[in-house]
Amino acid sequence: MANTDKQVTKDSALKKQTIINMLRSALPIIGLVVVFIVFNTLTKGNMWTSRKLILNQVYVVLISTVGVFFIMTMGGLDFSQGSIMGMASIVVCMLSKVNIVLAIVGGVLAGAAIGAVNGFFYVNRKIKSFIVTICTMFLFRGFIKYMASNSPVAASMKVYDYDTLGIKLGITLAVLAVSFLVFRFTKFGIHLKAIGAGEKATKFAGVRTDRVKFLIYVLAGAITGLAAFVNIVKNGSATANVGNQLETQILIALVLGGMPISGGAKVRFENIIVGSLLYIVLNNGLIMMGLTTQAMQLIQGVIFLIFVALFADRQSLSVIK
Amino acid sequence: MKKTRETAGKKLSARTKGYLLLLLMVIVSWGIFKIITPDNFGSAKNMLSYFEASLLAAVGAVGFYFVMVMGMFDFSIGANIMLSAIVGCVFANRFGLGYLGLVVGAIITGALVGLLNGTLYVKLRIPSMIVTTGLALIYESVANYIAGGVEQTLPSGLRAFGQMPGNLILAVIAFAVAFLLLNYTKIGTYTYAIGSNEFVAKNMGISVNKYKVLAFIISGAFLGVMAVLTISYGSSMVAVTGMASMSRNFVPTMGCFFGLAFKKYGMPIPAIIIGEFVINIIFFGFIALGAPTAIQDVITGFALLIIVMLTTKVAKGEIVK
Amino acid sequence: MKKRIISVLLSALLVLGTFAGCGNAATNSGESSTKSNTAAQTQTETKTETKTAAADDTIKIGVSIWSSTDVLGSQCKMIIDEAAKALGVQVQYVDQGHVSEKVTASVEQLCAAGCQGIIICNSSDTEMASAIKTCNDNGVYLAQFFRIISKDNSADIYQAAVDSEYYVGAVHENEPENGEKLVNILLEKGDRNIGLIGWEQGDATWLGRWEGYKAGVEKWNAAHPDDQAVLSEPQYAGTSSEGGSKAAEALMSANPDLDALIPAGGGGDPLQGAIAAVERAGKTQDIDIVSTDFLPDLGERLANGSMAGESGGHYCDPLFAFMAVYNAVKGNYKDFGGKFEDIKFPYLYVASPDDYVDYEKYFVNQLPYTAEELADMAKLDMEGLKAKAAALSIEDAAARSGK
Amino acid sequence: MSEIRLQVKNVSKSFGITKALQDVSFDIAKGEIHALIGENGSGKSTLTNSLTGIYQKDSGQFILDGVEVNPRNQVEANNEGISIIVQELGTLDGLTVAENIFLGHENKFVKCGIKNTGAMNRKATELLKEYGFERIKASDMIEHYNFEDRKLVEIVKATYFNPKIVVIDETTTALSGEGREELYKQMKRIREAGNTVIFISHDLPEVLRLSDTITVLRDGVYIDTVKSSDVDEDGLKKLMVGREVSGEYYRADYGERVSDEVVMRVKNVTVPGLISNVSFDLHRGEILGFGGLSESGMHEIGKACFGASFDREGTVELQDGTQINDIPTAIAHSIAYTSKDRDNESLVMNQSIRDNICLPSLKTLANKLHLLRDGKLKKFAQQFAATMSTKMESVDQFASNLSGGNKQKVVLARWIGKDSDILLLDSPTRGIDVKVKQDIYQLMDKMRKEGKSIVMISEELMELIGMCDRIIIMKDGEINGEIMRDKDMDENTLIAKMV
Repeated sequence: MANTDKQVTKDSALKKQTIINMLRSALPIIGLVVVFIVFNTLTKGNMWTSRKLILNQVYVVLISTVGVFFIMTMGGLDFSQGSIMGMASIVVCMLSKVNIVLAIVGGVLAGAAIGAVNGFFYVNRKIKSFIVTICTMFLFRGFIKYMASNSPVAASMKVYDYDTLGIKLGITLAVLAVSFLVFRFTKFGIHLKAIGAGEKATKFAGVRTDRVKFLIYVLAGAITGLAAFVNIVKNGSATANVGNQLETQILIALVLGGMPISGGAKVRFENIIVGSLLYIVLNNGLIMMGLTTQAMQLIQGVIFLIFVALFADRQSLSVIK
Repeated sequence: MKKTRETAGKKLSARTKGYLLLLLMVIVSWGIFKIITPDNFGSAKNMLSYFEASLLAAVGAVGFYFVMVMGMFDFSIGANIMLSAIVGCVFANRFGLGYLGLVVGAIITGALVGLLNGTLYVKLRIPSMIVTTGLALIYESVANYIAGGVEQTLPSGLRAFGQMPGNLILAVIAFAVAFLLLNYTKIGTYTYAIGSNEFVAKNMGISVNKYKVLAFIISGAFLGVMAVLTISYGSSMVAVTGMASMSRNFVPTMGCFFGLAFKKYGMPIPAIIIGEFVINIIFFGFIALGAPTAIQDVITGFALLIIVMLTTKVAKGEIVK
Repeated sequence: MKKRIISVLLSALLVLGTFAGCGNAATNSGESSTKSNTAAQTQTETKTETKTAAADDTIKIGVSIWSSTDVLGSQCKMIIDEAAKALGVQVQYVDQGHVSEKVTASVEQLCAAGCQGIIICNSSDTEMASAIKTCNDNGVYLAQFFRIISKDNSADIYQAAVDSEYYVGAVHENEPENGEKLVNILLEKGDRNIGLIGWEQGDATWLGRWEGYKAGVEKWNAAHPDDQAVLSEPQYAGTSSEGGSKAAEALMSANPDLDALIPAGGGGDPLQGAIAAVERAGKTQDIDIVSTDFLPDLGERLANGSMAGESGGHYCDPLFAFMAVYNAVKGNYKDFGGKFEDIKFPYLYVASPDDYVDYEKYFVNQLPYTAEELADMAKLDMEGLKAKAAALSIEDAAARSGK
Repeated sequence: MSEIRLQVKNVSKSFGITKALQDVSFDIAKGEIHALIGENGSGKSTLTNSLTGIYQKDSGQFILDGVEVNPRNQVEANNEGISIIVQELGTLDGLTVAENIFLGHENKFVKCGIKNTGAMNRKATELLKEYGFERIKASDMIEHYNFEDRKLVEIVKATYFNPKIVVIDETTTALSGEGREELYKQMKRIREAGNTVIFISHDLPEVLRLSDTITVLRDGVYIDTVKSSDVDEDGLKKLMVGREVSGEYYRADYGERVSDEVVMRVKNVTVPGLISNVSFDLHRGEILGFGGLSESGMHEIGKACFGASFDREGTVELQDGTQINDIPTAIAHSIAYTSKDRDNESLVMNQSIRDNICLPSLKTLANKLHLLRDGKLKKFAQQFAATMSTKMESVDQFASNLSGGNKQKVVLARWIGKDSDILLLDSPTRGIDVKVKQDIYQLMDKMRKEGKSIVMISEELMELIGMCDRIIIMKDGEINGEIMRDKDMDENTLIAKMV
């Protein structure tokens, strides 16, 4: 009866909703533009002139958001991102002393490995994804602290040579381009959305849902592993709390970008870009305004809630948890 | 009807089985460390202090359980504890209301935070996970404004709840209340009903939203009690910002996982209490071994994952998100 | 479908637009910041030429700190704000929680916010490499507080700092020495079983102190082979009081004849918790506690013996970094290329109630420097500043406020 | 005519496009068992659900003993003296038996906020004893009992406060002989007490045996109310189907030879607890029907052949010898399956019609580089949605916005698009109005002629008789007979094998 109930409301308001949905999908972008303009006027163009500095902060978040975006598209969650970033960073640092390429590969593999752990417990043991990832988050954070107990894990000085716009931007754009292509123009994307919208039916339509789910977690780990390289290139070492709370940043970024938390058909690839940019712009803007920490955080929270309230897609959720 | 008689027979022992399982866990975790480091671990006196330490989180977890059972989540636990503790402390100190101010202040604050979480979640119809993330930001900064960047210290005269028997009394009262609510009021029944199937519950004339908000309020109040215990135990509380309060989320959440895992044995609250106890036994055990703290995190996270894994049975074709 | 593509394009455009922007910004670095920041402008165009003095009210100095809201952090904020007020310059704080990526980001954020100078408390040397780079690119002066780039462990970064036109220097305590002093206080008191409570794994300051504790104990053991002292594995308490409490309890239960505790730091809360735990266990008399964070009720604690000694007063440390950067921006201090200004900051030690009375008088109830003194301090040259820092002590404060 | 208990006055209810009830009016007397019959989708459940507050009717009135009642949920209905035992599970996990029985009525046990669990359990135990269900313990968690016993608990829940009207909605099919007798006993008891039972069932003999009065609905329209003493099954059938079984509706031909070519060979397939040791062959161009009571396990056959059921034993083998053990293989070898549970297992509800149709065909739609073009997908979807003449605004619309019939059309469109040769159709016309039914029947006939093979699983005997070359009757998870297509076959022969 759930569906039929929904159906009644839906059908009556179908017309209106299609319009609302169109609007909603555009809202984040409008939001971004507005916020950007607002801050520029408030800071007398400061923000635009120092865009390079601002963008320098976006790469890591932007890259690692891609993986979580895939996970959330199929209705899962991942809170272990921060720890994945941490472990991968440590691996990158260690291997960077041997060879940079090896370091990159190592980071990616480390990330993928943790992703696989998540995937295993989630898919094979049927434990809720957020329970699994909260546990692994704690677990691997422990490892990180252990590794960095006596001193931060330093990378070889060579890595700084890679701290160039070209490389960071290159990697970011590459990741974005590839994932966009794959998500938008291959069956992969449609499968993910379908799983998010109705896993059982998707299974009955011949999609190997379990395999997909597992692989996505691995993929997300791998992507974050790559982001770890970009992170290390900039920071040169992994401390005990490297990547701390990355997961929250990602979550906030995606939600700001208009990502429906339950995933499904309504997700848009631009959620990633818009969200990450919005998040960074917001942070910098508030700092430029010269606010105190408390005030900044207060405003952040309020803006966040407002955005969510505006974008949240409530139709496709029969029950909101 | 032979089948049912069997099932009935099996279930008779369910509760006892649950207790046995928990007892086993205690004994095993105790035994292992007792064998390895007999001299400085696991004397009756030690065990008591381990248990005391576990009370804090247990109280919070017991309250949070109401929210978790309904399938919702709360990321503002840490922020709530922080805020409640500080308000309580301010009441007790600045306004010189003594114990009354401390306890009442903290609990009221906690409940209000819960109310805010619940109402926003229900009214905005946004997933609780998201709402609470946004609100956590706000609570942190509010707490900071109240504390004014100075640590709130509880004078030694007001620390009765930090040690035997005060903490035990308060905790036991809390547990009793939770037990009462869960087993001897409509609230408990409806909590499970909503957790089991919201639509059927609606049809039974349960005003789902009302009880969801109520669950958040209850959870909040219990976190308030936890705040009292926490600040009495540690004697001071600082209002951190930047989502740092999130680090307080994990331990109570762990307890809840225990509760959920043992729900089917019909004894969640004891499971939470003993679960937190076991976690602490392991923690102190490792210190007795002189193992670095980091490794303890690893073990705890891992142990938890295993326990959850063992207690969730893999139902074929079941959809888990 | 159509609108979807459009929106994708839209956002893509937006990104590319900005990227393109920074693309050319990259070619002549700092171009971005010049518009915003007249002071840095001349610098960036012709790097060697010393900059024209900037008017005080246009000066904006950024503070990248682990947290401007916890105990130590807010004290630092207090004194910096005081100085800023005295000199009439703006200050901008960014909390980075000692998370590497946030630390480096904070420098960028502050540059973007148009600061001409930045003082930073980083978490690991390597972050400074990126920080220095950013500052060079944007012509922003940079100084560390509570921290110094280790000359031997990270030589290349140290070199980068030396070469930088904009890296002013570092204000720092001699943490090993501090650690050693504290341990000695305990050893003198006859404590032999010392429990150690750290706050954050791998934190530079903590590592420094830890080194000191170990050194102290080793020296003692070398000197007294018949009367050995042991230092426990550190327990990490985070920065919360209950963390401290738990760690202390754990140490006590793990080692029944523990007779001393060192809650190394973490903003005061772990210390609070540790003391509470000791009181609970009723071991106030048996267990001596030393630490590097001051307590509101230290006086009575020293009296009742629950505290054996304290080192502190270091919340003034950022003040000197601030002064150095301020003068750099003003153009009073010049030619940092090939130099590394190393400002040593002394710890204040309080081991008796009487010491504390003065400390409370000059460091708790009031700030050690008055507005005028701060203004004067700003006029000192680098050597003068160093001297001033080195001179800071309870007596010094007493003397000054005496006159 | 004894005095009136309930008057149904011009009740209408529609779900989006489909009119589930159109202006239905009839009376129900006191102290009778009043059967409500009609094919699936005829509106029986919709009517009773509106009466008991599970749905809200759009218009019309229910007048109970002269007073209009308009409950907004079951509890309110109970207070009015109306209760229902629903088709699907109506008990909630995580609660004890007692809590389930008194859910929504706790107040009578609550004193100053405290719920007296002891008293509640005692009362529940009393009731259970009274009903003769001693083996069910009031204080047990409901999860610990099987479907059967949980139904019994529902009976107690629905009848203990002897309501004026008890609705029993297709509960019998779910129950074994013993449970069924139990239910009959209760129904009679209620009648004796001068109250009324509204009884919904597909099992016509059962209906005739038990009920005093029978009301027939068809496609949401009231047809007639008859005394069960005055009718026989054929009479009821006619009323239900509403027309002589005619060529235009089902397929016309008889005595056509089905080729001997076997396209799918099913050998000793067993799914624990559902079906045991089922074997059959499916021939080219054949429509093979499966009939039986809904719990007979026949619905699992489709899943089993599609590789969708868990721990299945035995083999499903195609002509070329491929074994079907998982869904992707099945689809790859052009097997199609439409589930009885359309909204969960066939359609991705919150997904566009386009994606729903394209989902299995993506591989073929992609180009050499495995890239997909929206235009291509859209064209594909539109094409096959059109061939099924699906009523919709555009293929970008969500499937959840469609009526039952059109949903089914989308599902079929998907498989036609995949050009499947073997179709496993589980209740293909469930809850679909006559017009669409006819389209589907014709489509099946067309496919059959094209040499495609169809397995049709249905609870509606008429359509089985009308469409199939061969009907296999399931009973208690086993094959209980096979009947060849024959002009003068009537459902009694089938029913005989079913019950």
